[in-house]
Amino acid sequence: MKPVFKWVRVLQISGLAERTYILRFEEPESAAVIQPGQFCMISPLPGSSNVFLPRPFSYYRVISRSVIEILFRTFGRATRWMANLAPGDEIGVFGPLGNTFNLAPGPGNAILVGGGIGIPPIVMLAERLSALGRLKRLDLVYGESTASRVIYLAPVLPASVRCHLTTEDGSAGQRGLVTAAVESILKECRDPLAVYTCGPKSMMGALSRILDPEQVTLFETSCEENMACGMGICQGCVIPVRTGGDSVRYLRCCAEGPVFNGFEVQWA
Amino acid sequence: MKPVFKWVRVLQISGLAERTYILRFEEPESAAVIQPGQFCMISPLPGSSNVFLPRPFSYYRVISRSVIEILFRTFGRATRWMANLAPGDEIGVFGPLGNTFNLAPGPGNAILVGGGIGIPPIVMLAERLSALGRLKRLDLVYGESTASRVIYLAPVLPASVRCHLTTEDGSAGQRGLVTAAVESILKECRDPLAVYTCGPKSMMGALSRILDPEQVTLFETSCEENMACGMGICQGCVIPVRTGGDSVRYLRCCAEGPVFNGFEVQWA
Amino acid sequence: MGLDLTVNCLGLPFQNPVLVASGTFGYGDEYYEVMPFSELGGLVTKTITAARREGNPPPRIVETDSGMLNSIGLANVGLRAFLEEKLPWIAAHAGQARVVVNVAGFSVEEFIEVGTAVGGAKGVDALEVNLGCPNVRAGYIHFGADELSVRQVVAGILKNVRLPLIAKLSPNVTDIGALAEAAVDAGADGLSLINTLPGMKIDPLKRRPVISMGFGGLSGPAIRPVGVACVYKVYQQMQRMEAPVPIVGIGGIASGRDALEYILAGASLVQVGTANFLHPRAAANVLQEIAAFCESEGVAKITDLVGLAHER
Amino acid sequence: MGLDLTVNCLGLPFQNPVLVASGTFGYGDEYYEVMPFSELGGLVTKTITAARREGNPPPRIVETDSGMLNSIGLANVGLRAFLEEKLPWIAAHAGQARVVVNVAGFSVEEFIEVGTAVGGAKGVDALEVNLGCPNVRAGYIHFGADELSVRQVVAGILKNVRLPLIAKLSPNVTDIGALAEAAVDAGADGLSLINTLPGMKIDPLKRRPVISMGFGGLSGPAIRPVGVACVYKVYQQMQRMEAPVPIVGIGGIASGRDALEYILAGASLVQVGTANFLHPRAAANVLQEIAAFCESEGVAKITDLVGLAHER
Ligand SMILES: Cc1cc2nc3c(=O)[nH]c(=O)nc-3n(C[C@H](O)[C@H](O)[C@H](O)COP(=O)(O)OP(=O)(O)OC[C@H]3O[C@@H](n4cnc5c(N)ncnc54)[C@H](O)[C@@H]3O)c2cc1C
Ligand SMILES: Cc1cc2nc3c(=O)[nH]c(=O)nc-3n(C[C@H](O)[C@H](O)[C@H](O)COP(=O)(O)OP(=O)(O)OC[C@H]3O[C@@H](n4cnc5c(N)ncnc54)[C@H](O)[C@@H]3O)c2cc1C
Ligand SMILES: Cc1cc2nc3c(=O)[nH]c(=O)nc-3n(C[C@H](O)[C@H](O)[C@H](O)COP(=O)(O)O)c2cc1C
Ligand SMILES: Cc1cc2nc3c(=O)[nH]c(=O)nc-3n(C[C@H](O)[C@H](O)[C@H](O)COP(=O)(O)O)c2cc1C
Ligand code: FES
Ligand code: FES
Repeated sequence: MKPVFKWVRVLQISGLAERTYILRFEEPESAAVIQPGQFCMISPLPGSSNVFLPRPFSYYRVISRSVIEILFRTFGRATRWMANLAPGDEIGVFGPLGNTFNLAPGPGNAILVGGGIGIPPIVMLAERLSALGRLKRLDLVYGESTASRVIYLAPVLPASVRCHLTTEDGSAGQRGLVTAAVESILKECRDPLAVYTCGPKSMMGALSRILDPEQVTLFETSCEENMACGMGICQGCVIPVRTGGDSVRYLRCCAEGPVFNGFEVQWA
Repeated sequence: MKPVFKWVRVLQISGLAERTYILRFEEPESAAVIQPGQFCMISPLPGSSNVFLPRPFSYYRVISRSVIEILFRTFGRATRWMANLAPGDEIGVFGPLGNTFNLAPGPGNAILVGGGIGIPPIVMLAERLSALGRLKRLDLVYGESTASRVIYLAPVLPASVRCHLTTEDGSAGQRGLVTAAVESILKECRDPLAVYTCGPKSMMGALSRILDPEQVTLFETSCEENMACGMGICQGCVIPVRTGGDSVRYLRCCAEGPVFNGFEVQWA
Repeated sequence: MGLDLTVNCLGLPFQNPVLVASGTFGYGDEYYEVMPFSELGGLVTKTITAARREGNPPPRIVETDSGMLNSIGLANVGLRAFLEEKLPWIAAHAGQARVVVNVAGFSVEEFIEVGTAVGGAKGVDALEVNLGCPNVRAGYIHFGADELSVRQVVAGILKNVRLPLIAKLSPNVTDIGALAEAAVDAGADGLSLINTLPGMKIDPLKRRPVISMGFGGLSGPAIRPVGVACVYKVYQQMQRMEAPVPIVGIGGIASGRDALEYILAGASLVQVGTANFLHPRAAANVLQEIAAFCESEGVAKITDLVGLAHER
Repeated sequence: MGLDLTVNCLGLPFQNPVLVASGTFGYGDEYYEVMPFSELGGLVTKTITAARREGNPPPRIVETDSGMLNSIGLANVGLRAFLEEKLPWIAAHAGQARVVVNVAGFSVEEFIEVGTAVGGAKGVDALEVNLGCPNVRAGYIHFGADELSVRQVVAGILKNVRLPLIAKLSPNVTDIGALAEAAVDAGADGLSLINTLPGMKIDPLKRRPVISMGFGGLSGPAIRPVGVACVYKVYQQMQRMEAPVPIVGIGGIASGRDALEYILAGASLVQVGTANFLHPRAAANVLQEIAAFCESEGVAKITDLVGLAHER
């Protein structure tokens, strides 16, 4: 489907955890086709804020034939504007954009790793992989810095998903970083593995270093970079990717991504 | 009273006529001291709009010990932002600012002339002059271009005020410009007269040409100019005023005004 | 009779005065499904250099107040790939829209090489020469700040090429008028103004500039007053010249009103840049708002408005 | 120990780094009840010229996106009235704040006359020389775009005056670095950057520029990236000079973060201009936000942050 720009009304906005909100709106055209990993650009009605550029957000859930949810955390101008939206307010939504996770990793196991506000596309992916039912085992590792930020995912995750929570300070789940949790799962499953992740660059970089390409045949990372156009025009959002040997190419996060082969991305 | 900057909550906002709204907020400190002709600067909460500079608005009414009303019409960015405010929204209010109308015109008659959205300070002045009760006769001429813009003033004007409505297209009240209505009142009252006015520059300039300084001993005009600081700092808002002979000085509308001697302002 | 939005300038017919600016619409293909540039006055393609350029490391862009900074580093497919892979597609999809190819180089010779090659290719209606990209040269000073280089580039390309040549100037000079004059003297058929202003944003938490290269080019509504002032000033100067050339107004255009500011200041055509990122159909909306304004104001021909803001 | 916000520069102690910019705080008196400048690092007064100036006809100001245009025309009370009526009041109310008097002229001689007279008056801590007002001279080109005039003005005043002299530069030049160098060579003790950018807004309905003089100076957050870039660039250049001088950062500062961008780029002091119009206590808020940032980031001395955004 070609992306569509629409002014839509906010159906609901609700706080979920510290600085973390769900935004719900209706957009049947995209709802019918959205794939895990894809994102949309959200923008304010002209004049209704001082946000200038649209901002990218992964789709979190499609909860009916027409209703879409975004999960976001406040950082700066745009996300604070979003947190102050009220039902009935209009927002611009441009999507669906970007590529998607590989949904056919082959039979075997998959580990899904969501760090902080990288969790939304991971949840949609978990739903989809579980529905496809081809995997032997599906682990989801979700890491936050502290308990107050933790989003309670149980209601939205399929029962077949084995969920592991880590917090850096140990205030909820296992204490430590997601990498430790991933390592212990890796020890249990010696089968061919797919690892999918979305989160801070430092986390995804650390994962790329602990994963063994022999064991992990598919390592997909959903990347972030500042965006303007969201569809490949401005060349603003590039990610350095090693393509064969040492040569680095800049691939557009919005067009060739946001999902890249995590072994090829230059993390440093 | 020195002007105060406050963030206040909108109590009520309601449409009154075509593109014309009343904005009500609570600000006890100024409510206690506001004089007719004074104004305040209204500004958005940072980030809540793309309005940059605050905008000047005359006080329209003080409806209790703490509640103030502004009457405004939409023209551009700021007034459109204001029209979209809802009860509970915060706005910045800086006031009271500026000088006031002369409330002791001496015994005799007074004509108050409000053109279009120049009406707010005229209404407050009518209330005050009528309450002071020193005048023999008080006429208020209110002109609009067409009926759909006319604000129904009867409920807010004291009974002693003789009200004359004109519209340019004759769709309400007398057909024509306020100047014609003023001329016919001038013919009836040969006593010493005070004339107060607020409205478009062209209207106030036309009045200055039909009024006879012999007959009209006080001619006060509330002027408008683009403003930034609202209190005499930026020198942005000057009005050309003839001070003795032909020499023109630029007086700050926000500091020496907004009320100026209408015979001295250089209208052309 | 309806409103006449056509503009004849640079020796070319434009179906309407709204183009999309270089670097903000790629090669016209990515947006085509959402916003076919064939509806517009024209497409100005991303700057082409002789060799393919990977561009600068990220972050390359960041939002500022009513604007953005970019330091893309002239990433582009390079002359050969452009001519072979991009241009044929563009030409086939242009319809009545004009195809303007923006070229640059890192030496006078490269400018001439690229300009000459593009100028000889089929499907190109005009060249726009990017004299003012502030990203590439060390620090601030850019290629187009020097009258001599401007003359050499413009005259050098025109020796080999018959197409109309538009010199795109940057505002980061003491006297844009002098550079405009140099370009016109050297034979430029039109002037595009403005390119971005040099700017920087610093992240206080990281204590470092946000953009990897430090400096970036500032664009968007924030700079519109600067662009309108440049067009007004250069238009004034054109009136004093023997053979004035048309001006293309660029900088912060996001609405019909914004475009009209430029037209009234003296621009015959306008380009929509950064606003394309806010809304994929921004340029079409600008066009529609221009038409609505003309209709409500009783303007019969858009060209009647060009330069009207000057003292008469 | 608490946070140290003091800055020693220009040979003067500043209680904190936040000043208010020339032309945006009058002579300090009108706002005093609402915002006593004695809380701040200093007050820079509205530009003073030899004779009283009535200034330009209205409209003089208009809003733009994230900014405003002004063409006040250097309206001021004139040298004599300033010294007799304004300065004594300012001096009496300054407390620990520094009094910086901004001077200008329409010839090198007038600059020297005003600078000398102000420099000899009691209660003045420093002079700021306004080399870049784009409103007054015909068209774009302003006094401070010419290295020779900059040298003559700075050296001429310093021949007669012992106070620290800050040269205030405008960004409307091809190379602000060259002008900064000229000013420092001629003896300037500090550099203020930036003044406004030349801009214009046109009213499509009236088909005329909004500002009576046509052009105006663009200020506010819209130009902050340009100001930060200028400070960064000139700071870099200072590091290459034998005797670098401190920089005062100006342009679009409306929050503590904005001020920190300038400080990290290399400014020792900052000035808040247009933001004073948005909120009368804007400058005090900026100061408070700087302090809050330093506290949450564990910065002990504000001066530790100066220039930190440069490659190390
Ligand atoms: C493809 C893609 C998908 C995304 N999906 C989501 C999503 O589903 N939910 C979501 O909340 N965000 C998501 N983001 C990130 C989101 O776009 C940014 O958080 C947002 O643009 C921040 O805008 P702002 O104006 O609030 O903050 P800014 O003013 O732009 O940034 C303020 C500060 O916060 C930092 N910052 C901004 N975003 C982040 C972040 N995500 N993590 C850490 N630091 C950050 C910036 O570096 C800066 O220092 C996604 C980004 C991309 C590229
Ligand atoms: C002392 C003073 C008191 C004022 N009191 C009131 C008041 O009580 N109620 C009120 O509604 N307004 C009042 N105004 C005018 C009000 O400040 C402006 O209408 C407002 O600033 C417009 O802002 P904007 O962003 O909506 O329009 P802008 O974008 O600033 O202007 C849009 C267009 O409308 C025109 N325009 C703006 N205002 C007016 C106007 N008042 N009349 C005709 N054309 C105009 C402009 O010239 C421009 O062409 C007062 C002004 C002053 C100086
Ligand atoms: C992301 C981006 C990339 C740009 N790339 C180019 C370019 O390759 N060549 C060029 O001449 N101008 C380039 N520009 C400048 C624009 O064409 C335009 O001159 C400038 O952005 C001002 O217009 P605007 O404010 O409408 O964006 C670029 C601008 C942006 C924002
Ligand atoms: C209304 C107004 C008047 C100004 N007057 C002067 C002046 O007299 N002398 C001067 O050197 N700068 C003057 N300036 C420029 C400011 O001091 C400052 O350099 C510029 O506005 C950029 O800072 P800002 O974006 O914080 O306003 C004026 C600016 C404004 C907005
Ligand atoms: S955001 Fe423009 S190319 Fe990716
Ligand atoms: S608005 Fe600033 S002096 Fe009047």
